This record gives sequence, C-alpha cells and structure tokens, in this order.
Amino acid sequence: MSPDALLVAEYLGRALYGGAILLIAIGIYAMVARYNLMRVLLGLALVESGVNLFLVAIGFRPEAAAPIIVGGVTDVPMVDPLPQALVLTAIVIGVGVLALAAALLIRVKETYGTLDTREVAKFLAAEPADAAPAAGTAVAGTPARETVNAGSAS
Amino acid sequence: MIGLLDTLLVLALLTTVGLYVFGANRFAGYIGMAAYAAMTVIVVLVGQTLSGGETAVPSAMAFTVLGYPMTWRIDGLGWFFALLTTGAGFFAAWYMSGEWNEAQPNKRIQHGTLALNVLAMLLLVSSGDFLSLFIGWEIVSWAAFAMMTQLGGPAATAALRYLLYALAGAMALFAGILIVRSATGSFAFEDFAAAVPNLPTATKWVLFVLFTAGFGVKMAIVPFHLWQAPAYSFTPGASSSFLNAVSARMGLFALTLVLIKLMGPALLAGMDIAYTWFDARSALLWLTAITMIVPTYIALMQTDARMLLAWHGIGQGGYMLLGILVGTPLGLAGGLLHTFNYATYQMALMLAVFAVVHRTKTADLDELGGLITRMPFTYITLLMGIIGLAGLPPMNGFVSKWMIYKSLLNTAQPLLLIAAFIGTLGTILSVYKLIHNIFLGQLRLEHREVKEAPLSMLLPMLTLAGIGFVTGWMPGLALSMVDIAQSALGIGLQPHHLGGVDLPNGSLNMLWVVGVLIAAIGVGALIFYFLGNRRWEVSQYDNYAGGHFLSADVRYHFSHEFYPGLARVIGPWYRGWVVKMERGLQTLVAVLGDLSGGVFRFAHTPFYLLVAVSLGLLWVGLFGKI
Amino acid sequence: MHGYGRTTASLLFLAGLVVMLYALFQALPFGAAPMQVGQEIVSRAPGETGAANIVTAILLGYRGFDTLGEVTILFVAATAAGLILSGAGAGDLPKAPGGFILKAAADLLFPFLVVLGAYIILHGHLTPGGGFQGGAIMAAAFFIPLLASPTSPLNHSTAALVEGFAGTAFIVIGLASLMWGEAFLTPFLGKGTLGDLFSAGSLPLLYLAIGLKVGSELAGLMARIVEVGGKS
Amino acid sequence: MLWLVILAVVVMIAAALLTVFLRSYLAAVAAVSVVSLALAVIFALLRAPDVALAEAAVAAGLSGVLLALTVRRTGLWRSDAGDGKK
Amino acid sequence: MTSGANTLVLPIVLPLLGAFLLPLVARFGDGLARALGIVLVVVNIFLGWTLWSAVGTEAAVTALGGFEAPLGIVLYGDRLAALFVAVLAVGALIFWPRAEHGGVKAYTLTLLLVAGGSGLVLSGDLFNIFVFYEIVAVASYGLAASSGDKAGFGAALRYLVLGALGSSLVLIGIGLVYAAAGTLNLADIARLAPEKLSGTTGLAAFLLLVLGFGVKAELFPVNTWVPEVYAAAPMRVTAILAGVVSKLAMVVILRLLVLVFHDPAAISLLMAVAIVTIVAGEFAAYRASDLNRTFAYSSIAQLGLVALALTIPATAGILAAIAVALHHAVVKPAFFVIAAKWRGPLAGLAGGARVAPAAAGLFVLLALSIIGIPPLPGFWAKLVLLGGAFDAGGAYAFAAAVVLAATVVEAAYLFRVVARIWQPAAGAKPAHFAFSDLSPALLLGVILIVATLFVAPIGTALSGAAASAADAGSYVARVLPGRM
Repeated sequence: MSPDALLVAEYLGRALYGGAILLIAIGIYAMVARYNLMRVLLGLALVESGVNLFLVAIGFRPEAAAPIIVGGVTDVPMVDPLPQALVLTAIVIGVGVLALAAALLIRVKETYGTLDTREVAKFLAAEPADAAPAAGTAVAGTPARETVNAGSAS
Repeated sequence: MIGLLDTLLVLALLTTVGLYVFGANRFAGYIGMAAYAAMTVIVVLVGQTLSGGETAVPSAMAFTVLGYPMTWRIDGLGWFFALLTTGAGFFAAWYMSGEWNEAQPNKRIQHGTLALNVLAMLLLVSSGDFLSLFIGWEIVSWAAFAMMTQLGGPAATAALRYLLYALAGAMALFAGILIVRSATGSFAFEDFAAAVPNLPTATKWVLFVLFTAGFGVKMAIVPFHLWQAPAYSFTPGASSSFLNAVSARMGLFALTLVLIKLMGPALLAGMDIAYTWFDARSALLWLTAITMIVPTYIALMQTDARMLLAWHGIGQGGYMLLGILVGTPLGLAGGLLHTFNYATYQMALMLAVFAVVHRTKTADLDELGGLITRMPFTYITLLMGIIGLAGLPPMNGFVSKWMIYKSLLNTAQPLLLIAAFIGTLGTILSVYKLIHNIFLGQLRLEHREVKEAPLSMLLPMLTLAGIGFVTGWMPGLALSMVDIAQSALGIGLQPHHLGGVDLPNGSLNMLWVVGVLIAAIGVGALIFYFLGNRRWEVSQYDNYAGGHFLSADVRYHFSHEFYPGLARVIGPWYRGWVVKMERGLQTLVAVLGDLSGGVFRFAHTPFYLLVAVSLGLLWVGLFGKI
Repeated sequence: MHGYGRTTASLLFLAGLVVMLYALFQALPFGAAPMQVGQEIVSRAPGETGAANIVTAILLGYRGFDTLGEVTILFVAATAAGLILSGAGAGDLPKAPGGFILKAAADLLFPFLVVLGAYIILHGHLTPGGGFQGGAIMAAAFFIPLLASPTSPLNHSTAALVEGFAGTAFIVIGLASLMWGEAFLTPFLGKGTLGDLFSAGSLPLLYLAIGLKVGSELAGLMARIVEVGGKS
Repeated sequence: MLWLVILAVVVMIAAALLTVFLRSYLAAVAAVSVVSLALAVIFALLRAPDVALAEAAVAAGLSGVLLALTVRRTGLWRSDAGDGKK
Repeated sequence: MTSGANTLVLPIVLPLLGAFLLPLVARFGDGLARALGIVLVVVNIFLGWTLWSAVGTEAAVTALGGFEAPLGIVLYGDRLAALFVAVLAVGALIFWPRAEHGGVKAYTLTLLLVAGGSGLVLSGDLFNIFVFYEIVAVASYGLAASSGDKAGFGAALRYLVLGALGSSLVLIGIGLVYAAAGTLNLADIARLAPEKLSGTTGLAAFLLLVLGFGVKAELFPVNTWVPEVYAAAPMRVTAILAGVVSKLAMVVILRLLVLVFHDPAAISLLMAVAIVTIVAGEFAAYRASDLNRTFAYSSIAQLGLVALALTIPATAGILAAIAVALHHAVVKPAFFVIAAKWRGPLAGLAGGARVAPAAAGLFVLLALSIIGIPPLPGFWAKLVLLGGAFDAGGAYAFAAAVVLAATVVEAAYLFRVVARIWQPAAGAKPAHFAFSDLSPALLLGVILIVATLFVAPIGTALSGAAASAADAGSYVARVLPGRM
C-alpha cells in the first residue's frame, strides 16, 4: 500500500472507532443520566448500533472488495466476511430484544402510570410490609401487590 | 469388625433414635438410664483396654470423601471425657425419670436432644483426625443448639446468640484444620504433631490463635464468654445440668488435644511475643486467669440462681485450663481432675437449683429464702456442692484446686496463683449468696407448703454429692482415671495414692484431712450437744427485732442487692466492654447490610455497569501487561 | 444521588470510558485484521458451499447454528412479548382508522413488498441480502395494512402456523443430514454452478425458511405492539 | 471515501446527540432511525452490503417503526415531560 | 470421533423443535402442549445422562455442518456440559410452569430456556455462546414478567436494560478477541491466547466478557436485578433462574478462564469481583425484610462463592465451583418454594412451625446445608472450596477468611428466621402448605439427603468431570486435532 493509502486507512480507523465509541458513550449516557425508560431504550438502540459499527470496522481492509464472488472471480482480496455475518446476527438479536423491551415498556406504563425509573425503582424496592400502591391505583385494604387481572387494569 | 467403640457409638445412635421415638413415653427416663448405664459400662471396658497398654481403641467406621480419609478412635484423653459424658447423661436421665418427666410438656425433645448430645460428644471425643474432629465439633455445636432452643422465647434468643458464637468459632476451626492440611498435607493428628515444630513461626501463631479461639468459644474463655450463661440457664433442668457439667468441657478436650498433645506446652512456650515478656503459653495462661476472675465476679451480681451457677461454670473452666496449660504432670492432673470434680458438684448444684425451681416455680434469688425447713435434702446437696465449688475440704473441689495451686507454686508463677485466689474469693462470696438467699433466712409465705423434691430427683442429686465427697475423701479413685487420660498426652504421669499425691515440697493426703475434719466436727458436736446444750426450737416467727414482733408478712430476709459494699468496690471495674464490643459488631454488620442493600435499591442500575467498566478498564490500563 | 450530581458523575465516568476504549481500540490493527479464519473461509466457501455471497455462506453454512439461534431469539422475543402483552389494556392508541391515502398506499405496496421480499430471500446466496432482510420487508408488507386500519388485526394464527412450520423446516433440514450420518446442518442437494439461482444446495431452502420465519415473527411482534389487549 | 465516511459518522453522532436531547420522543425515535441509516451508509462504504441492507431494513425501518409505535402506545407522543428535568 | 458425537446437537435442537411446534400443538389443547414440553425435557435429561456415560475423559466433539473446527461451529460435550444439560432439564422438569402463569407461551419459553442453556454449555464457539446466552436471557426476561404481578413488569424491564447493556459489553469483548486472534473458536483462541491475548487487549476483553456474562451470573455490581426479579417472578421461574440458569453463565466464565485467560491479572480481577459479591450478598441478606429477598441476596453470595472457586488454580477450583454450584442448584430452588408461600415481612412468619412443620423442618435442613454443616453436602462443597483456597495461600487465604466470616452472617440471618418460625404466632398465622405446594421442595430435600449418603461416589464422579474440564490441552487437541 502507498503511504497515502496508509494515512487514509489510519484516519478511517480513527473516524470509525471514534464514531463507534461516541455512539456507545452517548447511548450509555442516555441510559444512565435520563430518567425516562423510553429514553433508556433509545440509548440501548444507540449502544447496539455502536457495537455493530465497531464489529464491522474490525473486519475492514482498505482496497478490498465486498465478500461476494462476482463472475466466478475468486482471487481478489476481500474484506473479512466473518464480522459481517456476526453483525447481521447481532442486528437481528438487537431488534428482538428491543421489541421485547417495547412490550415491557407498554406494560410498565400501563401498570405504574409512569416511565420514570425512580418511581419504578421505588415501587420495586418497597418493603413488603409497606409496599406503596403505585400511582394510586391500588384501593386501600387490598394487598399492595395483587395480581393484575388480565385486561382489567388501566 | 465391630469393636467396643463401634458398639458404644451404635448404642448411642440407637438411644437417640429410640428416645426420639419413645420420648413421650413415661418410661423414657428409665430407658435413658439403662442406655446411659450400658454406655458407661462400655466406656469402663474401653478404659480397661486402655489401661492394659493399648494407646487407642479404634472404630471400624471410616470414610473417604473426595480423597479425604476420616477415622474414629478413642484414646485415653477421649475416654476420660467420654466417661464424663455418659455419666452426666445417666444422672440427667435419672433426674428426668420420675416426677420431673411428668411435668414437662416437651418430654420427647428433652430426651431426644439429651441422647443426641451424648452421641455427638462421643463422636467428638473419639475422632481420629482433624476432619472427623471438625465434623464432631459441628455436630456437638448444633446438638447443643437444639437442646438450648427448645423452650423458645428468651431461650431461643440466647441459643441464637450461642449459635453465632459457636459458628464463628467453628469457622476459625475450619480455617485452622485447612491450614493444617495445606501445611502438612493431611488431616492426620500424627502428621501434624510431627510437622508442627518445623512449621514457620507465622503459621504456628495463626494455628494457635485459630484453634484457641475456635475451641475457646465453647470453653467460654473471655472474651468469647458472653453467650454461655444465658444459653445454659434457659435450658430445661436436666438438660441444663448436663450442659453445665460437660458440654463446655468439649472445648477443654479439644484444646488439650491440640495444644498439649499435638503442639506441646514446650512449643507454645517457645513462641515469644516480640517486645513483651509473654509467649503464646503465658499469654493464654493470663487469659485463663482473667477467665477465672471476671465471670466469677459477674456471677456475684446475678439474681437468678441458674445464671449465678452458669457464670461460675465459665470461671471454673478457667481453673481447668490453667492447670492443663501449666504443663507439668501435677498441673495436668489437677486440671483434668478438676474437670471431673466440677462435673460432679456442678451437676449436683444445678439439679438442686432446678429442684427448687420445680417446687417454687422461680429461680429468682430475691424471691426465695428459708427453704431449709421445707427441702432439707436439697439443702444438703446444695451445701455439699458449694463446698466443692468453693474448693474447700472435704469435698473433691479442694483436691483439684490444691493440685493446681501447687503446680503454679512449683513452676514459680505466684502472680497466677494470686489471680486464682482472687477468683476463689469471689466464688466463696457468691456461693454464700446462693445458699443464703435460697435456703436460709425467712421462709416466704407462698413457700410454706412447698414439699421436698421427689425421690427420683433427690437420689441423683444426693448420689452426685456423695461422689463428690467420696472422691474428695479418696481422690486416688478419680486420679487413677485421670492417669488414663494423662497417659495419652505424653507429658508423664503424676504419681498418686488413694489419699492424694506425694510431693517433695508438701503432700496431700485427704484420708487424713477428712479424718481430722470429721474428728474436729465430732469434737465440736460433742461439746455442743453434751456439754452445754441450751438450745430449743422456736418458730421463725416467734421472734422479735427492734422491739417489734415479727410476722410472716414482714420481710426481714435480706437478699436484695446482697453485697452493696463489694458492688461499690468492683463497680467501676465492671464496664462491660465485651458486651459493648459485641453490640458494636452487631451494629457494624447491620450498617454494612444496609449499605449493601442500598446498593441494590438504586434507581439507575446501568450506572453501576458504567462505573464498573470504567474502573475496570482503568485497572486494565494500569496493571495489564502491555 | 440526585439531579446534576449523577449527571456529572455519569459524564466523568463516560469521559473515562471514551478515553480508555479509544486507547484500547487504537491498539487494534485497523485495516490489517488477522483474518485467520476469514481468509480461509473466503478461499474455501465457494467450493464447500457453492454460494457466491460469502456472508451467506457463513450465515447458513459455517455458522448456520448461529443463524438458527438468531431466528430462535426472534421467536423467543415474539413469544415473550405475546405473553407480556396478553393482558394489556387499550393504552392511548387512537382507534380511528388511518386515512384513505395510507390505506390506498398499503394496498398498493402490499404486492410490491411481497415480491421484493421474496426476491431478496431467494437471491440471498448470490447477492447482498437474504432471509433477514427479505423477511423484514415481507413483514413490512403485512404490517403496513395494519397501520392503515388498526381494528383489523393480523391473523396471528396464520402467522404462528407459518412461523412454526418455517422453524420446524429449518431444524428438519438440519436433522436430515444427521440421519445420513453427517453432522447437524451439513449442506446437501449438491452445490450447482456458482452464481446460478439454483445452486448452493440446501442453503436457499434454509434462507427461505428463515425468511418466512423472520417475516412472520416480525410482523407478529409489531402487530402485538399495535393491537389492543386480549389474546388473539 | 474517507470524507464520505467522516461525513456519515458526523451525521450519525449528531443524530445520536439529538436522540438524547430532543424533547419530543417521536423526534428522538426519528433521530435513532437517522443514526441507523447513517450507519447503513457507513456499512455500505465499508464493503458490507449485506449488513447495510439489514441495518437499513431491520434496524432503521422496523425498529424505528416499532419504537414510534411504542411512543404512541405509551402516550409519550403527547407530552415531552417526564424525563427528569423539571 | 467418540460415539454419540453426532447426537451432541440433540439436547439443543429437540427442545428448539418442540418450542417451534408448541404453538401449533396447542391448537389441539394446552394439555397436549404441556405434555409435549415435559416429554422433551425428560428426553433432555436422558440425553444428558447418555452423554455423561458416553464420554469418559475423552469429550465428544462435533463440527456442525461438517465444516471443520476453526471455520465452523463445534459442539464440545464433556462431562461438565453433560452434567449441566441434565441439571437444567431436571430443574425445568421439577419447576415446569403452571398453567396460570402464561400457559403455552410460558411452556414455550421454558423449552427455549432449556435449549438455549444446553447450547450455552455445549458450544465451543465464542459467538455461538453469545447467541445462546441471548436466547437464555430473552427467555428469562419474558418469564420474569410472566407472573402478572405488578412488580413483574418493572423488574423485568430493568433486568432487560441491564442484561442488554451487558450483552453489548460481551459483544465488544468478542470483537476485541476476534480483532486480536482472528478466530472465534474457543480451542483456536486457546491455542493463540498466549501469543495474542496476553496483553492489555486480552485483559480488557476478559473484563468486558466477565461483566457481560456477570449479569446472568449475578456478579457484583451488575446483579442489581436479582432481588427485584426474584421477588416478582413466579416461584417456578425464580427457582430455575436462581438454581440453574445463573450457573450456566458461570460455566461460560469457567471455559473462558480455563481455555483463554490464565493471566494472573485476570484471575485477581475475578477474585476481587467474587469477594465483593459474596460480601454484598450476605450482608444485604442480613438486612433483607422478607424471605424472597433474603434468598435472592443469598443466591448472589453463593454465586460469588462459585466465582471465587473458579479463580482457585487447577482442578481443585473447578471441582469446588461445580460442587458449590450443584449444591446451590438443589438448595436454593427449595428455599424459593418455601418463600413463595411465606411472603411478607419476616415478623409474620412466627408460628410457621406449628402451621407447617414439614416446611419448617425442611427449612432447617436446607439452612444447615447451605451454611455448610457436616455431613450435609454443602459442607463438602465448602470444604473443597476452602481447602483449595488455603492450599493456594496468599490472597486466597484472605478470600477464604471472608467466606468464613460471611458464613457466620449467613447463619445469623437464616437461623433468625428459624427462631422466628418456632415462636408462637403473634397475629395472623403464616400460610399453610398443601402437599402439592411443597412437593418440589420435598423432592429436592430428598435429593439432598440422598446426596449426603452417597457423597463419596458423587465426589469421585465430580472430580472426574472437573479434571477433564480443567484440561485445556485435551480441549484443544480434541477440537483441533491437526493444528496443535
């Protein structure tokens, strides 16, 4: 490779790794510093994207072709196909987890009436004796942790 | 091959199962008596084998788990404690065989746990290596817990406290045996005894501290003593007497085994503490001195008869360990003999106190008095018991204490001797409080109809007191048993004869002492009864004081705050620092618990992940190889 | 920790994280990855699997088991979401049907998306794309009508049927080779000519199964989020 | 190509920051989709067409819709409060 | 190839197939679906058993798809894997979900949990392990929320957020390993590790992997989900999660330690984490206010013990880890069975012994075993653990001291409960146990007692499994016969 190409590769590497790290960091910031669980979920999506970028960047080689054989020519240099396969898997896994999280989020909002992590944590950490009824939904005299009847909670 | 030891253990096991199954039966006490008597006979047979020249009687029982072999065998030392155990079990069962048994709501638990304790102790004293020693130790601890906790309420609280102490001790012990194994490559006693002189000093110290602390908890050496008195006192009568008489002595057994038999007093004396005059042995000796004094004066302050005696038990343990740690044949014999003697008189005392409790429903020393007229035989038992406890002739306690004092003198330890005397002084004062507040003085109105304890309870009490007298009169009887134990320790035997011991600088012959004493009493009686008998009997209330006639509703029996002057003198010393330490530890655990729990209640849990990753990567950057 | 204190702490730790991760990543050989396994796969994949798209060859051949796990995760997520939402209430969802334009667009898009999805799935071993991408497009095809009229629920039982059979097909194809004494998921049916539609043996079959399964699972998942309460 | 990648990265980071700081959740979800799309462009530039396609179809498309639906379903689309900043 | 190598895939694939078919089968009745699920779990027990007896010291290896080792994915079935396949299936069988907690969907998730867990312990490929880890994780998120309990959703969501972030860390770790070594096959990584992964990159990868897998393995500080989830999930789910699933993540960490990361720095990192985990768990349990949380925290501490055992060098550590893990897998689910009925503050348990003597007695037995009182199995597990620690000396001795101190705290909180149970009831009496409520716990209690009686042969068998699991050389030789 020419010195120019090497320099380009170096800057490319910095840009990609830097971008991946910043994406991860911003995502974690959203998860850690924000109180709304929806925002936490968005942060999670960002973190997963950042990790995917990192993985693809690992397999990259400058001046190499995409890992698809065109016209039976097999001896051109190709980028590493393995991380790409991994990232494909990781993307789909990410969507699955995100979908489940969304489902849980909907139920959390429905049950507690809030998406604030502080409120949720307060409810979860409540001592069994004085479990505070969440968001005023429980009627006095009923056990605080009654099972929510299917379809009847609002 | 089923040997004597196997028979003994199987019999103990069958007794446990049997008494648990038939424990509610009204003959359970007799079944127990028969079983313990049979066990005692077997133990005596084992003793004959041992005195016949065998070093140990092996058991056929042996397991190998995960490459660790476990064996059981009984040697002289174990035999001595086994005899105490089965004997104490026999008397406890006897006590429980009649009226006491009828009155108890939880007969099955009482009989079952007693048998379980006997079994556990037999297993412990016959352990053949450190692993089986630890297993036996744990079983003994938990069996005692089962016995203590049975009445619930304050008993459960006290038992829980005991349990935590015992478990902390057991964990120290666990660490100790594992260090022994990694240092010597096996759990075997012989390997340890062979390897210990060559171990690094640090290892020796670690082992010494771990074993002393671990076994010392059971012995209730200060500062590990807080649990014992309440735990023993809130246990039902016969069980409590059993615990008082022999349970804590398991710690003594194990300490003797490890410190004297395996490590040896010379080795301990060689472990100097830098910048002080102390070495491992003398430091422990002074700890026992504190154990003799402090609990005895705490006993003085008790208002519950059971607590008073139980606190004495702690102090008496100090005497035994003192004698054993002196390390000469005389001291060892004194310590071991004191163990035997203590078992006889302490059990008699506890049984007598519980007989009083059985009749009057209280053990509060402020609520009793004058029972000598109602329960004279119980009074005699108690009197003989406290003479033994105080270490006065003609009872056996005198002989063993004399031997311990003598061994201290012979090894030039006058300060320890003074400490022992201070302890004895406290003992005498407090046992007087015991007998005065219960039996002397004014009989309370509500106790006027109290009857003497039933025969089923009186007989074991009187028998025990009798044994105490006989072995005080002819200490050679007990000393020949001590011989067997001593022969297993490798320190040498203390020559003795039926009446006591002969030493170059002063001998003791109890045959003479008792003879002179009886003669003197006889002379006194002669003078009293025949030469000038001016006495006549009057009722307690046919009397006057300060110009007023006394009536039954006026309390002139002085029992509350019995030693006010003494309390003022020792009060400033009585700070309860150990109690404060215990509370501090509890608070510390609670605070740490709240801190840990708070970690888990944090609203933003991913934050921890962030912190952990950042700090972890920092650590990787700092310490990882580049 | 409250308010800005936590924000500050988070930022501090994040700054540390960024600096250290950057240092860590910079140490990696960018653009010169060792490619131990990657190079070997590139050189052997055409011969061993007959797939022109090497990523496909990896996804279905070398790492076919990962892919099975992957569709399983979607399945797990769909099942779990169904479980969680089975008792859900109506939420804030407006019940009014979507506008006419959305409806018309949905009707118009439907055949186009289905065909596109099928094409991408079937050419997965030749060109970029495959079961996942095509499946996602198929899912969109079935899902967009749902947006247009939320009251007409997706036919979950059909979706479940497709899903179940597709998943079963994947495993049965894998197990088939097991019966012939080969390892699980060994490709069979011959390799064909590199670059042909009917090449790469059983891989396109697997991709078809994956496409159907992913499509039905994703559609089902989305539909559950949209739908209102109750079991289907 | 370098400049294209840098441009895409910058767009991506900007969109990511918007995700965190936009008050409207629907807009934040849109920003996440933009991140994914920028990522897809980067993947395409990095010779990873399969991944690019998947990122565009699955991550940008489907999960964007999914998140948007969730926002709608939880009622967050009506208000932008509740993020801890009062 | 050892006999049965080809069937290595069956413990993963058959439950998976069943899970795919279950929604279809359920059309003919939920009972049929339930029966099918249970049959498949029983089959898995059988498969685990056959694998155990088929492999001696030589593990069974199969290259999936016929693609040889470093290129394709391999399954590596040694006795350790066989053991956990069987244990997981047994756990799922005993704690098969009730119809009222999710019905067919819960059956499906449980089957998937079994499939994923089996894959987790059998797989010999780093990324494949991640995929199965995700299956297990997602299935447990779903099951955690399946009680319909109010707390369930919030707990599951917080669990999910933490778990997903952890998974991202794992993925970064895998990326680092791949970037350094260029391969994902564990044996291949093991071969290259001394050269490629001994530096900072390897250590950082280890940190990320441990923290990521640590979410499931309940390591501090990523275990904050534990008390919430265990308190809110249905008892049967809690029992499986605490009893078995957490150990599967430990098995992964074990494989990583044995094969790849021998670095003393890595070991000391894990040891520090383990010690903090133990301390935090036991102390938090001391102040916990109800049984469920007490056991949740206690479970954290026990997994800290397992992690500590893993750091102990050579076979002794692995044997200790397996022993502690197995013992905990028997004891803790039984505890949760009791806690499921005795909810609410601890003070309300007074009188429990009168109402439910069997449960109270079982509680004592379990408590004794978990504290480690001879001759119960818990003692032998602790003996191996502490023996190994003292043999290793140095920092391990300190760790052992921490364990011993923590044991006292453990006894304090467990026997405080025992004392409470035996007190006379103050107000409302604690719940009564129907036989069916208690039967899983009784079964586990019987297993415990039987294990006590057969502790010597069990110990020998586990020693064999540990020895072969500790043998990195034979792992590489079996998976990569041509590349040594």
